[in-house]
Amino acid sequence: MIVEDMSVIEQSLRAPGIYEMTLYGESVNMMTTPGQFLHIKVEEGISPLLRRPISICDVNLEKKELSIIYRVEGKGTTLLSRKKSGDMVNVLGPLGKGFPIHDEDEGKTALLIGGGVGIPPLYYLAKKLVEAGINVETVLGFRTAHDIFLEEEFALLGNLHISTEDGSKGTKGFVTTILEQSSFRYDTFYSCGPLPMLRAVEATTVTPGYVSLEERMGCGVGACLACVCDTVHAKEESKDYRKVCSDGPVFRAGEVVL
Amino acid sequence: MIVEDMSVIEQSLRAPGIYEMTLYGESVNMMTTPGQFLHIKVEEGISPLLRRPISICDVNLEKKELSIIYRVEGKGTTLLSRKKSGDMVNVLGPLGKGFPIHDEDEGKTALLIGGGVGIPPLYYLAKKLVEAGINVETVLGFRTAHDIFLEEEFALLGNLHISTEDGSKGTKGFVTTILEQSSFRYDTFYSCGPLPMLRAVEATTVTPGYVSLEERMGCGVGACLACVCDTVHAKEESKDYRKVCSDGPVFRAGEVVL
Amino acid sequence: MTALNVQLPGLMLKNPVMPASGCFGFGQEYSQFYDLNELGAITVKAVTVEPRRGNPTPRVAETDGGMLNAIGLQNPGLDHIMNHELPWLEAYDIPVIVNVAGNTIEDYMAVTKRVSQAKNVSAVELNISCPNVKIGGIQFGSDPNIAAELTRKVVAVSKVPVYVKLSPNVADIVSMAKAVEAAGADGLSMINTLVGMKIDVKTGKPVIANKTGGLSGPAIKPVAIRMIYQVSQAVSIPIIGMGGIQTADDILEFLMAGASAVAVGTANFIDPYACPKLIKSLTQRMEELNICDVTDIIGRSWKTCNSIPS
Amino acid sequence: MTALNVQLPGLMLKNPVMPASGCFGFGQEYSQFYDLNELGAITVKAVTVEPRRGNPTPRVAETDGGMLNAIGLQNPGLDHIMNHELPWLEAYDIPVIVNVAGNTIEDYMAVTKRVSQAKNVSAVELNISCPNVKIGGIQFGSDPNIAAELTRKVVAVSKVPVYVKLSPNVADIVSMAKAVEAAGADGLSMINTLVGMKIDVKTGKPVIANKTGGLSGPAIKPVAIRMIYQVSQAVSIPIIGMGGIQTADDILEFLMAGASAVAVGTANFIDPYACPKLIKSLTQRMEELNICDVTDIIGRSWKTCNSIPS
Ligand SMILES: Cc1cc2nc3c(=O)[nH]c(=O)nc-3n(C[C@H](O)[C@H](O)[C@H](O)COP(=O)(O)OP(=O)(O)OC[C@H]3O[C@@H](n4cnc5c(N)ncnc54)[C@H](O)[C@@H]3O)c2cc1C
Ligand SMILES: Cc1cc2nc3c(=O)[nH]c(=O)nc-3n(C[C@H](O)[C@H](O)[C@H](O)COP(=O)(O)OP(=O)(O)OC[C@H]3O[C@@H](n4cnc5c(N)ncnc54)[C@H](O)[C@@H]3O)c2cc1C
Ligand SMILES: Cc1cc2nc3c(=O)[nH]c(=O)nc-3n(C[C@H](O)[C@H](O)[C@H](O)COP(=O)(O)O)c2cc1C
Ligand SMILES: Cc1cc2nc3c(=O)[nH]c(=O)nc-3n(C[C@H](O)[C@H](O)[C@H](O)COP(=O)(O)O)c2cc1C
Ligand code: FES
Ligand code: FES
Repeated sequence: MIVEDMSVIEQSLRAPGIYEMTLYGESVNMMTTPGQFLHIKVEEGISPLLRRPISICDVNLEKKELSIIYRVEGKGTTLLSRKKSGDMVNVLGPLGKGFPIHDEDEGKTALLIGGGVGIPPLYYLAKKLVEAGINVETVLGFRTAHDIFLEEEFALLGNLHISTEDGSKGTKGFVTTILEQSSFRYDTFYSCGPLPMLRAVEATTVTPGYVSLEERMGCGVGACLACVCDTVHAKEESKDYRKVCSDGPVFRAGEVVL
Repeated sequence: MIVEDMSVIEQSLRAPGIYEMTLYGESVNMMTTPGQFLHIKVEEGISPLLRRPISICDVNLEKKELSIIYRVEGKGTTLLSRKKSGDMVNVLGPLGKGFPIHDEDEGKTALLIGGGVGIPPLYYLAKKLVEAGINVETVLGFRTAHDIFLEEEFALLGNLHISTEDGSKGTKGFVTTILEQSSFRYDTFYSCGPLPMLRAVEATTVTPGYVSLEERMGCGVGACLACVCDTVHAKEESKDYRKVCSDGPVFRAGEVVL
Repeated sequence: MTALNVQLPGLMLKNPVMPASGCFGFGQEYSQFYDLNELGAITVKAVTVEPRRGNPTPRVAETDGGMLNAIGLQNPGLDHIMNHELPWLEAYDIPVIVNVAGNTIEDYMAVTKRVSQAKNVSAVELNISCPNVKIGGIQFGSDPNIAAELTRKVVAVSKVPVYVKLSPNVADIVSMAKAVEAAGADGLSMINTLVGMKIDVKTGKPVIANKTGGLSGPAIKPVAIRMIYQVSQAVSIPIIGMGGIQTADDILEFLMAGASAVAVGTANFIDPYACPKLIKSLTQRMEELNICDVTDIIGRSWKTCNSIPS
Repeated sequence: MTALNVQLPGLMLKNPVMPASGCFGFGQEYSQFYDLNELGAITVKAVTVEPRRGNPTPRVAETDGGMLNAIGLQNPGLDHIMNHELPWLEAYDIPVIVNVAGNTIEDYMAVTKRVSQAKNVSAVELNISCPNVKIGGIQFGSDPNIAAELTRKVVAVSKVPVYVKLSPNVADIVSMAKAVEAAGADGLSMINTLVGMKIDVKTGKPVIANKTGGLSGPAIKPVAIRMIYQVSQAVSIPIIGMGGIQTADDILEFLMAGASAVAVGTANFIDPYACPKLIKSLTQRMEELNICDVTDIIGRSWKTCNSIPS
């Protein structure tokens, strides 16, 4: 992980409030593990003061380019969305431990379950899994048909199932509606999305799998202890915790309390 | 006075660290008195938090354009100097009471004495004086020949005398060196520059005149009492003070304590 | 319809937004920009018995996200204010709150007695927290017993409700608040500025002539919110909240922390239209968040029963 | 040649810049970015006798020009730190300052006694100012008598110099400082965070699970400068200054206010290279300003004799 001023190659609107940004820089070389994230200083100076964690969505090692997909939430992401081609953003990354890919799984099937802005890191994962000869089955949840992004991209990599809360596209309901209705065969699952979704996914799945968490962060590198979560074995006054930024954001399902 | 987002028409470097910026906007209509100033919010948001006072240097009423000339000092002026054509800056103005021009002075002579970034407001004044048929004699002080700006512009309006501290151009020394050496004939003087200069000018001149002051400002409109100076008659516990922002920045020579 | 009106002791506010003392003079300057009748109320600059010259300049300095000031209570004195500033404000139909300062308890009593008789003064605000004067001010603001005594004596001579403006430069703001409540204060204003300093590294000297100054602006908002959150749970008199308000969301934050109305200080300097703009965007923001009535959200952050109004 | 070295009780600092406690873990994380030997010293996270889980999340929130944290002194406990973290730091040749916390005076004594025997610990820093724990911490930090008693007892069992870290959440920082000086403190660290809060207007609830948190970052710098300016004139023990340092000019401001060295907290989160970059730009800035030796400017803002060194 390094700190680098990366240049914005392009920025585009993927869905209402959802932007995709392509960045160029040397640190892309290090971004070979899917599920890692960047800690972005959106503007120089004190406003906003802290970095913003955003997952790596895709990487082009040859072109030294990466892409992120993010939703405009508050001050930081609003300012990020105004960046134009040629602007610079200061990036600390890649951070965290990403999704493990087991080479011995060649020929087996992975189930990817993503919701909202938890979906982006699953895309680079899907590509890497396919590269490793692992079949990818993907279930993505959105609020409505309008909010859908990365649909074509995922569809190229394997079976794609989409849920929308209002039923405007795909299955009406949540990703777990799809999980419950269909009986997928898979060997490992990988999931990223809002906490209630992750909880429901852990409750629905049986095989081993991985979940990627979000937590408010300070440093992003494991020093400040802002982003901890308990392991399932943690007892009162124990030190059995994990840091989302440096031990995660990806954990084995069942390892930490969701 | 109003608040307006004015657009930057152009920006150029006039001397090392000295920029000229041309702004366009409706509020230019109100800028008919030389010596007034703008209170500029350089960036949206909290950094920098406060506005920055900068004098109006020239006005083109027809084109609704004004110009300012400023020196890069700290955060605010640094950010200002990075603005490009098409950018917007939020301007509160015109503020303050400017230099009075007495129509009955037609045919008489005004002596303008300026130092450093106190020079810009004198330029619009000089133009207005000439318009009113008043002869203009100008004495400008700079540190070195490199720092000189507005030389040609002033030269077109009347006699121009320049001093530099190192003697690299014009008279070696200060504006007061010129005032002491030459015996100017003039009916009114107008001066703007650093406080020691204004003090020296007041000590050297005999006729009535006007001085323009600088003081740290909060509101710029007379409400916060940040920018007060005492009148020469002020006594302890008295309320005899003036606000540089709204009673000034121009005062009759001898009215306030320098 | 979004209800913005709030009723506080002596103050029928059509909206909860007023300028903060010292940041709005006596109203004249900002009346050049908009009709002061748009305001919920107006708090004028501190009034002392005698005219005050205040501190030497420079009196202000900018800091990250805030500013320091050491005006030093400059004001034309009680007589002048009774004869000029207050009558000028009679043209407006808004509650006037007079900020009162002094060196001694008697000073506070003298100013309050007279200004509270002015026909357009709705409340006084005791400035027991000015960090920029040597005598009075800050001492009254950091000792609960002295603050209580001052409050009691001033309340006794006041014809209008008395608000006490608390200093944040204390270890235990709750006991200050309780002490002045017990002494008869009708309401609280909080917070005044935090004592701060800035040094010019080129000269090695403090930027402000008075050396220390009061820190205001967005930088201090978290401290204000915390103190209002704590105090509003411990007292039953209302709080006028202030400290760093710049946006409608900031106002909502103050109300949710437990303030019943808010005052806007530094923001006026940044935008002379700050107050009317805030009032307008407050309505808009309340609509977006489905808040029908400002009074519904006062103290929402700590009230256990927080039914979202519909 | 610009002299950056400063000598403080127990601490031979080759430069006056160290990370602040709680913002640098026990050094491992930032050692991935640069050689910790570049630092003047290292202050590690607070150590308590027993392991602590700290507060629930969210533990941080951003504010204008600052951040709130309520980590709650999470740490693996004295044993673990003696056996793992401190030995790991032995690989580096820099003074280690251990930040000590606890619920009782005995806790502070127990931790100090043991860590001060570790071969690479040069000083302890008593955290009597943590705003984020229910017991201990803040009480010790706001009562001069309790602070003095704690200091006295800890000094008695410590093998290394004892620095006391003062809380800014007090009315009178000078009496706190004098009390701990009289009780035998070898130095002071100031300031810890200001207690603050942020409310999410969408939910109406505090953003931080612990509700209140400690405000750090540029927003608090003026308060830190003011307190150091006041305290450094009133005591004769040295001060390690902190609170909002982001630039070399900030460091100079702290030194001129009266600090003898500085600690950098929040800035590490914004840029992991903050400390080494600051050390580098400090030299550069001193050259620009013709300051040859950092020790020349300590307290320059108030020292009457300020001959500019040449
Ligand atoms: C490991 C990780 C990966 C992420 N990847 C993505 C992604 O690929 N796309 C995407 O749209 N979002 C992602 N997020 C969420 C993203 O970090 C927040 O939406 C963003 O920080 C909001 O910043 P803001 O300034 O716009 O909002 P504000 O609400 O103004 O932010 C205020 C503060 O809260 C923090 N914050 C707010 N929401 C979150 C959140 N959900 N998680 C953590 N911190 C938060 C901010 O970082 C900031 O410090 C990720 C979060 C984490 C922890
Ligand atoms: C009425 C008036 C007219 C002015 N006209 C001009 C002009 O035409 N050209 C020009 O170059 N400069 C002019 N100045 C000075 C100019 O305002 C300052 O140089 C500028 O504010 C510095 O801002 P900064 O952020 O770059 O510096 P910083 O030092 O970072 O500013 C910090 C704070 O100090 C204030 N400040 C710093 N220097 C001054 C100063 N000399 N006077 C008032 N406030 C100051 C800033 O406004 C700000 O609030 C004028 C000042 C006044 C009062
Ligand atoms: C320039 C200035 C002058 C002030 N004068 C007074 C005053 O006379 N009386 C008073 O009670 N508070 C005074 N204050 C404090 C404000 O009323 C307010 O409490 C404080 O600034 C915090 O609010 P803000 O962050 O919105 O400015 C003054 C503040 C500023 C900035
Ligand atoms: C996340 C975080 C954790 C902290 N933990 C501690 C701690 O354990 N002990 C302590 O004395 N101070 C702690 N502090 C306070 C800092 O050491 C420092 O005093 C304060 O943050 C001000 O400096 P800054 O503005 O540079 O961050 C912590 C601060 C932060 C932001
Ligand atoms: S964000 Fe600092 S430890 Fe994870
Ligand atoms: S700057 Fe506010 S009164 Fe002049």
